[in-house]
Amino acid sequence: MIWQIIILIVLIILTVGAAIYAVVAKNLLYAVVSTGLISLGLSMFFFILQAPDVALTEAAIGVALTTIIFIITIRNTTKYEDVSDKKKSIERRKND
Amino acid sequence: MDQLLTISFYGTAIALIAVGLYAVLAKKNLLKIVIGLSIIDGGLHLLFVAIGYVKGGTAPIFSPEITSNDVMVDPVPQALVLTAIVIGFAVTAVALSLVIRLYRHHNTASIDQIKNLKW
Amino acid sequence: MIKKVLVIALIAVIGFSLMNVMLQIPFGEKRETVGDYYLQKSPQELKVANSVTAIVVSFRGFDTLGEVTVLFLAAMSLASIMYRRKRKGDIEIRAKKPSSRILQVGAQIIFPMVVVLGAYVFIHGHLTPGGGFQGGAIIATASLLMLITYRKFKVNHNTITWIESIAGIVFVGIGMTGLLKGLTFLQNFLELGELNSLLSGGIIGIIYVAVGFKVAAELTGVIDTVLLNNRPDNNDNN
Amino acid sequence: MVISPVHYIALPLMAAFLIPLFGKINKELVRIIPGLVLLYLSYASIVMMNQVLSGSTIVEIIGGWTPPWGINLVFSPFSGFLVSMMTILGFLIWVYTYNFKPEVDFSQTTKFYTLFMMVITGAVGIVLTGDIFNLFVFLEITAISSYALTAFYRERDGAEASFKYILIGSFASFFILLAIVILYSQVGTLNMADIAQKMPGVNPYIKGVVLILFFVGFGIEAELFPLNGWAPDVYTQAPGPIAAIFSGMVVKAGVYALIRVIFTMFDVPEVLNLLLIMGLITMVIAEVIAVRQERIKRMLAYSSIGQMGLVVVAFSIGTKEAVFAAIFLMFNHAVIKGLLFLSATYLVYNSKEKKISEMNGLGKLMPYTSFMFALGAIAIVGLPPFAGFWSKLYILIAAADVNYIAVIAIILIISVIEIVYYFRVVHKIYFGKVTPNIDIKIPTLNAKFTLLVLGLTIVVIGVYPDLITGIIERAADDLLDKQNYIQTVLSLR
Repeated sequence: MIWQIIILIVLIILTVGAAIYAVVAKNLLYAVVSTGLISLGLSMFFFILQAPDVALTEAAIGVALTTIIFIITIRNTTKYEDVSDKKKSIERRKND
Repeated sequence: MDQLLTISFYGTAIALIAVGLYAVLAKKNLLKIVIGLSIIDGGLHLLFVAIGYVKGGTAPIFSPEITSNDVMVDPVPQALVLTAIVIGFAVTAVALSLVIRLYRHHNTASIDQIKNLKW
Repeated sequence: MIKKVLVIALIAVIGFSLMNVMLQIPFGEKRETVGDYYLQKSPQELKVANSVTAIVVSFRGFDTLGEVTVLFLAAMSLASIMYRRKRKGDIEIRAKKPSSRILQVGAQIIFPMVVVLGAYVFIHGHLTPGGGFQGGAIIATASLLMLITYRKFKVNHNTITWIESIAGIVFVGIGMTGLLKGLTFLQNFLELGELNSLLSGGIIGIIYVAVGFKVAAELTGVIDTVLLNNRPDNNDNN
Repeated sequence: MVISPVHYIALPLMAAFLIPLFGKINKELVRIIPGLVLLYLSYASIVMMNQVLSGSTIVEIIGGWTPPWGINLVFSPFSGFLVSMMTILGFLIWVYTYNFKPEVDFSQTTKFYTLFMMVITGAVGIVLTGDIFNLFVFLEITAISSYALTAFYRERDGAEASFKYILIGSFASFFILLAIVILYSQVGTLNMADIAQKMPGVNPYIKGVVLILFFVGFGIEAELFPLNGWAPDVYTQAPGPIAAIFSGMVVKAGVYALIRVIFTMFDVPEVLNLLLIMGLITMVIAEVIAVRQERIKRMLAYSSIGQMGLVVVAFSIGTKEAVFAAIFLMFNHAVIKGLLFLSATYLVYNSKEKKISEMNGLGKLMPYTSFMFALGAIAIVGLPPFAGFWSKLYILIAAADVNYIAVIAIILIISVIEIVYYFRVVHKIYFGKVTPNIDIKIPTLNAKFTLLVLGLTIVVIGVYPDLITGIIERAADDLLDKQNYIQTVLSLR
């Protein structure tokens, strides 16, 4: 029983934490990977709630395909949320 | 204990919806907005499955060992969520293709700078 | 800054009222729903072990037809939105750099295994968790692996179109066959077989296999369309 | 094969899956097949409408599972009327689009015609289905096709409008999905008739929340204020015929869903007051904004929103006469706004900005198209003897019956505003000075045919409104008779 509660709490922290990080992260690539983590957490939630079908779908579509499409989009656009971040990053690279 | 479980499942779902809403309403980056939409979607799906859960129930799959349906969770929300997940993916994919096209056209992904139309 | 505070306040109000509503719905309680009927009928009348599959394909099969259409439309919309005229000197490149030898060998080994896994998932959709959507998604992941590993790997669009169309027609055609036989749309007209055996459930198995192929083709098409468009275009500002 | 409501969904889907294959045989087939499908469906509508008007509602069960367990399609006088209107209008618009932009590539043409057909299928599905989650699925079919069609032209800002649409449309689907979740936990069923039957037992607090969620969700699709921010841009950026489809079908389907939910599923008459207020605000704001518009399509879009506000106002009065007038207006609006969008599209065919000032003096250069536009403009503001007059008159009579004096006053003021901005355009077309070296495009023959049919409909209905009022009366009766709906669907059990 106690283990179940601990697992549940860890899952909640993982999912909600990943969601918050996905929103605040400056680098969109991190944000997207974090979105994939949410799906992973959700998939485990579905498993706990006795919904293996949904868990499998979320794992296949949410974790794999959505993340991949996001990553491809980022590759075709930009990985910085703000233009200013991009400039900073270029400057940093120059200084190194 | 029951209260705790209620809060933990419903609460997680609502927390996800709230975080996603924040991303959609407050963020300027198109990709962040799409991420927000998919987070809200996830929260809604969790809410849906949680409503179908029955305490002590098993997954709604019959096997030679499990033949009676007394202790099964409600399968309908699960079937509906399957549909909803696929639809959510389709919408996300279309939204992302629009992001790519907007980026090509305007060379930016921030809605502050994409303002040919009124927002 | 003020906007952010306002947004947070709004979200707090929404979240609080939503929680308030949800607390009125007890968690984990047994309710009287149509689900009970489905749970009763799916092993007895449909001979399908997985009730979720029974609902997705038979009881609410019309939704699934709609869902497959949504994916089909999404693939088509994506291609329409990302469309650009072919020009001279266009090279179809998906991966920017050639991948390492290890990845190439690994992909060759893993690819058939993942495809078989996907096929297994949708063939056994009426017995175990999983089904057409999950299996199709798994196969699409396998083709993605090939696409990013091999620079020259090409998805044959002709094949995709054929698979997609035929699978779609099988789905609608089975539905129409029911109608032509004097039953209703999507009604079962085959032998039902034994519960928990592979050939059970009548049309459910066939439909789920068709859905599996269709979803795999569509998702592969989606990924391929998005991947292909990495040609930088500064002169395409029309 | 016996004609059944399933054909409305199954045949377009089959055609959509087949079109890529047919494209390999003959490139012309991808354009012809959607038209053939729509032609057959128009024929089926007429046959089934006759059947329904002489007999009783057709309820088609799917998968062999009777309601409330399976999904069912309901072809009642009300839904049947809307479906017939949509399919016939869809066929006419297909005729119009046939040679619309011949320079578009083959692969894009294929997609355009498939998406075109699927938008109509989705809207028809929303109207036909008797299951709330199925309605959601059809809503998504309509929405995704609309997103793609809005962004169809690369040279316009379609992508931006489409992204806006996707953002607001996603919110609509979130609200509807959430409402379905909560509702399912209370009634344990998804069939609309069964929900309506079980509704009195639901906790009133939750009932209110669900109703508001549905209201917001479908309100977005029905372009109610303040949820209509997407509409003007989408109408402006989408290809012309598609704008006609949006105003003639997609929005009508949204209104239908809203009305079906409020009138059939819920037993909360108080919500009609809310609906009335929202409708009035929508109408006033949209029409006032329309006056200031410089782009023709944007003006028509705001006018469309205003007219939908009027439809909602008429529905929310709630009496039989008012519902009758509302359905009549829905029909008139679909036809007239279709005519306006389709003729305006050719009037500003080659212009990039689509400004009203660019239409100056076209009355001499394009007499046919200009005449059709003027006809539509006169009809939509409600001048006799055209179709728009009757629906507006019936709404006013219905409002007078229940002593809604303020509503009557507002509608009359709005009509004056409409006259102002429509006649400004007509004046410019006929008496404006022609812009030098204007590049005009004379409509193709098939486009002229569509305009002629729509124009004739307006005139004929205007002179003999009795041709259609009988059917609409049946439709209004059907919508208000909730018990009959529940019984017809659930008696199959």
